[in-house]
Amino acid sequence: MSAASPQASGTTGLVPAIRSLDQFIYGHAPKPIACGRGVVIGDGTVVPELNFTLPPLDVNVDTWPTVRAQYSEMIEGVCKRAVELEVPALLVEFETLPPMTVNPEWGAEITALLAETMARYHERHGLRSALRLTPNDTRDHVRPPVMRSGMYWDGMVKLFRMAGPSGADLLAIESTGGKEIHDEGLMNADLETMVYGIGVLAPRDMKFLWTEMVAACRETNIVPSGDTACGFANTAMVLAEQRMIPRVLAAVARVAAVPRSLVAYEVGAIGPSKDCAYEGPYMKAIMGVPISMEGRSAACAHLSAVGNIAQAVCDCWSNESVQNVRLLSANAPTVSLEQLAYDCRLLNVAAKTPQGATQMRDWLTESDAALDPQAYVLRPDVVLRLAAAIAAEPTPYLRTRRAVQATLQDIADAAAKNEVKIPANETRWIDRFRKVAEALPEDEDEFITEMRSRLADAPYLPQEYGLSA
Amino acid sequence: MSAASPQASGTTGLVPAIRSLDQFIYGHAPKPIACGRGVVIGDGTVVPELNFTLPPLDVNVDTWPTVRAQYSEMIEGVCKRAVELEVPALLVEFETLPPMTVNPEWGAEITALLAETMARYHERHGLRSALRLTPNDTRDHVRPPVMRSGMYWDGMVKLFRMAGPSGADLLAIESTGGKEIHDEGLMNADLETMVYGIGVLAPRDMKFLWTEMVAACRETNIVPSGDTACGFANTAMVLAEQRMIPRVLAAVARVAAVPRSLVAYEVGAIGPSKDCAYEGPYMKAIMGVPISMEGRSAACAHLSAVGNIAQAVCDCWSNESVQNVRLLSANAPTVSLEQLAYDCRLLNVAAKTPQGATQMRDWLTESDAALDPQAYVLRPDVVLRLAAAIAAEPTPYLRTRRAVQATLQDIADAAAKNEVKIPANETRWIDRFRKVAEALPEDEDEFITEMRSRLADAPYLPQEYGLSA
Amino acid sequence: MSDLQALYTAVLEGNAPAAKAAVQQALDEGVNPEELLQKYMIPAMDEVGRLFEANEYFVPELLISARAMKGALELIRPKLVETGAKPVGKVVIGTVRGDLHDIGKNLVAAMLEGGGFEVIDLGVDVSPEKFVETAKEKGAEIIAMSALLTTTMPGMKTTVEAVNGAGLKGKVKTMIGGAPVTQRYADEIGADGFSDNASGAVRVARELVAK
Amino acid sequence: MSDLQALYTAVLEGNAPAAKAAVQQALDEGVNPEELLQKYMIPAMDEVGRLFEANEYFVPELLISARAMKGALELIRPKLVETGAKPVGKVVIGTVRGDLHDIGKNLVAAMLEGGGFEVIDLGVDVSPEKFVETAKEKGAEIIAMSALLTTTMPGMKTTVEAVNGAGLKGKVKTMIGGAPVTQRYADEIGADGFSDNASGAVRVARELVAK
Ligand SMILES: [Zn+2]
Ligand SMILES: [Zn+2]
Ligand SMILES: [Zn+2]
Repeated sequence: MSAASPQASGTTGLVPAIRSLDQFIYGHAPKPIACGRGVVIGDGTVVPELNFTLPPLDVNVDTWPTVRAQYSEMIEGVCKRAVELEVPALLVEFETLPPMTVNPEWGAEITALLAETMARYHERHGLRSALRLTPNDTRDHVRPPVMRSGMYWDGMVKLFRMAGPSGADLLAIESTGGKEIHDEGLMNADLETMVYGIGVLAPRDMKFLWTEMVAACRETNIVPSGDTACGFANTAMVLAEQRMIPRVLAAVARVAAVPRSLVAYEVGAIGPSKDCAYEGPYMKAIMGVPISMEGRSAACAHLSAVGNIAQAVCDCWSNESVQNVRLLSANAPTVSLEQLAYDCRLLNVAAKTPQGATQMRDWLTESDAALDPQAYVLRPDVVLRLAAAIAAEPTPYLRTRRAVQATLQDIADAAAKNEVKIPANETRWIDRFRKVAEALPEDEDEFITEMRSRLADAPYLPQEYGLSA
Repeated sequence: MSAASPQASGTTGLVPAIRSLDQFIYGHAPKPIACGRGVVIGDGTVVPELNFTLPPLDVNVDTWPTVRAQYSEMIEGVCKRAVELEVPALLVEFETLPPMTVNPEWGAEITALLAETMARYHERHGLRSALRLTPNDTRDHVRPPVMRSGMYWDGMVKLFRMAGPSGADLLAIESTGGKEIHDEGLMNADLETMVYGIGVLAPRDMKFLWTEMVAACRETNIVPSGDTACGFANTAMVLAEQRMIPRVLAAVARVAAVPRSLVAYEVGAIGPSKDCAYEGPYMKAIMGVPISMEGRSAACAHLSAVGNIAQAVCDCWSNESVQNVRLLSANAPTVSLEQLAYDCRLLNVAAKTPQGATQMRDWLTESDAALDPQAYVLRPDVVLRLAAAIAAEPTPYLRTRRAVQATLQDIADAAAKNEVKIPANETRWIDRFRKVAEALPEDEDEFITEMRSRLADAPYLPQEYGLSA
Repeated sequence: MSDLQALYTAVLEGNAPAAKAAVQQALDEGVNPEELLQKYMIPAMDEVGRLFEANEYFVPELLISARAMKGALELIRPKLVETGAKPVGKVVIGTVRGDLHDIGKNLVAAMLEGGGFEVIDLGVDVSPEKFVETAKEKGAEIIAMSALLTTTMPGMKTTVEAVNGAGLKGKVKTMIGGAPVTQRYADEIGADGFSDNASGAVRVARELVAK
Repeated sequence: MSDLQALYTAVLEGNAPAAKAAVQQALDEGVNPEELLQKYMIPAMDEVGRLFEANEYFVPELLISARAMKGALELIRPKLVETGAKPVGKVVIGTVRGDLHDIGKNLVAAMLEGGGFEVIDLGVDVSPEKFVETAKEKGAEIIAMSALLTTTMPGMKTTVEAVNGAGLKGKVKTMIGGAPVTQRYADEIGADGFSDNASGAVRVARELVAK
């Protein structure tokens, strides 16, 4: 074992929290979370999670009053409509823009503005709500990225600690450690390089980063929620959607992200997972945490092949992100809130009986599962099967290796049984990938040595991941 | 009887085409329609209907190339994504902008551009599609509106006849005859004036207008589809949403629009009804025509209180309208298409069994029905009950009178049984409205005489509705 | 002695005959018309606005109060002129070019009349030139514009420019409203006032006249 | 006599060693390097582009072909210079200020290299000044800019303005791309070229150089 191996759970496998399909439904998680002003997540009711961002606008001292006015307009519009539509509760995510993490005071100021408005709507109209703050991971603003020191890291750490005092109820991040290598792997459909990025580097960074975040949350009494492999698997999803890489590779990238994203929960995060972490169902199955998901009503942010199936076992339902542009009816964030509210109503009505929830889940699943391998790997029964295989392994690297191998095997079997459609131009790729996957060494040190030599010129700093310089 | 009384079905009532709740489900209409390139509507599959419009942009000779480029970008984006998402069929609605009806050659040119693109996607990618052309009703560009002659009417008639030869498969309109009076009634919550606008004037105009439209469609071999009381009942819906008028009044305005919209089908239109005609379920119940509806995925165009229930018995599912603005993922029309495609997938998957369709319909219904009287009057069982009462009357005026009386009675009863929530500030209005409704005379001529004297100074021309000058 | 509280109530409840009768009686008894206006009628309309904004009144109730107010004002106005009191102000109102929506505009017009303004309603589809000419001709202090379409909003900008181009900047104030219009848009095009509802529009108009 | 069809196939299939070997043999046998380039290598890359646009090839296949092409070009380029043939062109490329996305930019850079261009890659977060200075210094014909965020797109406009401000209008052409970028935006800011995909970008760059 490498001295720098990051797993928190020691060297043994995990027993998944959910093992039966009957218990794998939306709205219910084994470990519900209470947060904010009367919000409970994962205890029977799916809650809308609304995210918004600025329209094209430079963020600087001169534009700051406009920036504040924009956020104020957005949160007012969203809270007002949430009251009118009588949502059971509202989760708002504020993802900072880079200048707001580099200058954490700015991020804190907008956090406070949002929290105050939400508190006012709670007081006056009884709107239950919680605010999730998601600072950017700005560490790749220098290239190669510097992960554990420097002004970018310092800004992030400062904002982690300011989150609670500013009014945030939950802390999250879309962390990027290992992405610089994974990107190279994706573009070249080079599975080995991808595994090195997401199975070796990323988990080491996750352990470092999330240990810090969990400590900050405990000190300030807020919820350490979750992370997302957005920079990895969603990059793959978007490239596949643009037909730049095979969909099969994007499906593999998704499941390969599971061990990396698990690390946050192993070191103390408790959920809900981030909306754009489509690996969420695996987190829910393995760790029992509630999850946030996004799909058809996040089309404003991503086109996707998993518009309905993404909803099958969600606990929060999100629009991912939308800019404050004017649509015919209202500003786009208000429009998103309305769509999410109706989506959640439908799920919650159906879930008045347990059979209703499984029926709705199965329809959401059947809608997409057979049309795309990325949808297939979100099929609840497939998730449970692959999650069990992944969790059985003791370390993030071995879990990633297993994820890649098992996913390719499962997709190949499903394709043979016509359970999932693989585009004609992709079939040749499955065999190529399987050969590479089967050849991944069992010994992590051996793999690291091999990859460090292969990637000697690659734009990353091994020491920033706790490897020798 | 007034000599100008417009009903086509003579002086007797109609027998509703759907009388049992079991037969009142989405995707299935008693009289399906085949149109365009392989599209069938109302025969078991719900089809997305996509509508788009220009971003803020003057339409004139100078901007014409930009206008064309915009429509070209929109239709390409939509068709491409429709192929990728494997929609069963695609209905596209092109609603002209006023200059394109005043200069019908312009409307025809864009129609041709859209039709050519859709034909290309059908040929190359097998995309089934049909194009619905909706010329504007421009007759109120002069005030008071001139309904039966003049340059605006001439432009409309010309475009009706150019629709088919330009490539449209269906013709529709959002006609406005009687709106000028109904608006006055709405703002003053004056039910008598509203009934005069929608129950006396509007049906006369519908008969005149739709006789012309049906003739144009028959000559050019395209489908005379349907109309919408948008200018009446959706104006009411928006005013209610902004808390300017009571929701109860908006609910009454909706049902009061039924007899007026029925006229189109009585003189030969065959559906699908227009998306924004939320009176559609009544058309389906009474005439058996397929209907297009819009709800949560039309939030880009209207906020509404009927986001899910609007879908309960739809045959096409629409986004109403969206401008070609850029969102984070793609242009807004492409985003709408994606949302509609996933919505339809879910409905169609659930409808693989008849029990599935009724189960889904009932969940969509339960989601909204009790929260707002406007949602309540779309409850399928309520629709069947009120539709039967309305259809039993022999003339549009008597149907409107009955619609108003029966709706108020039904809402009052439902409120008493806690089946629908009436806001505290509205309860006093129900009694006021009921008194007015009960006092409406049975004799139409008597009502006309009374209203003409009351509205002697109102901005409308009685002779434009076939009444004496 | 007349019961002036009855005047307040009559306006609040939109009882036009009662409001007129109360005013007439008070004037006959020699009550200062300025006092009637400032102490009873305007406070009543303010209360109507408050009830509307608190979602207790609906627009129809706003309108009948505005009509009661307008009727009463017609009796008072000549007396105010006699006493040399400054009239509240003149507003030219319309929906901008290319836009045919009039509900919102009509409502604001009615509320402004109820608020004591003299209102010249140009209807719908009004060109920038028409707005400016009329304002000049009638000596209006305010041009109020409505638009319901994002496509026609630019007509507001053109009208503001036309006001400035005619050398009326500062003399004739511009105010805008309508579904797609925002305070940000008002700032952007240099309009002097904005309101997203009809009773707010009266407040804005008063502020603009006071400036 | 060398089998030049093998050169075409080697580039098409992304077999770099085979491509190099084929070029070397042909050069040794005295085949005109211009002919190698125009009749075999560029047509092979064109076919790669076609296969990509027809959804048969994916980006990884584009990239290995571009690498095979690049390797082969390195052998040819000195000979081309000797014969006085005009080089294809120089491109300065980067992601605009404030934007840290590099996948798309890297892909275009690789394809341009595969297309025979000399590419100077400035990385991400590149200021307008940096683009212009480098283009001047290196004598580049094209500045190629990428942006993935609507918030950073204005950097493209600023850079186009900086090019014009430096008196380089028409001498240094600008081209843009990235998820939120459209032909309409290119027209609006006066950029000379636009492509929504990497193989199209090579075509655009060729056209700009030919102008
Ligand atoms: Zn993300
Ligand atoms: Zn409409
Ligand atoms: Zn419409």
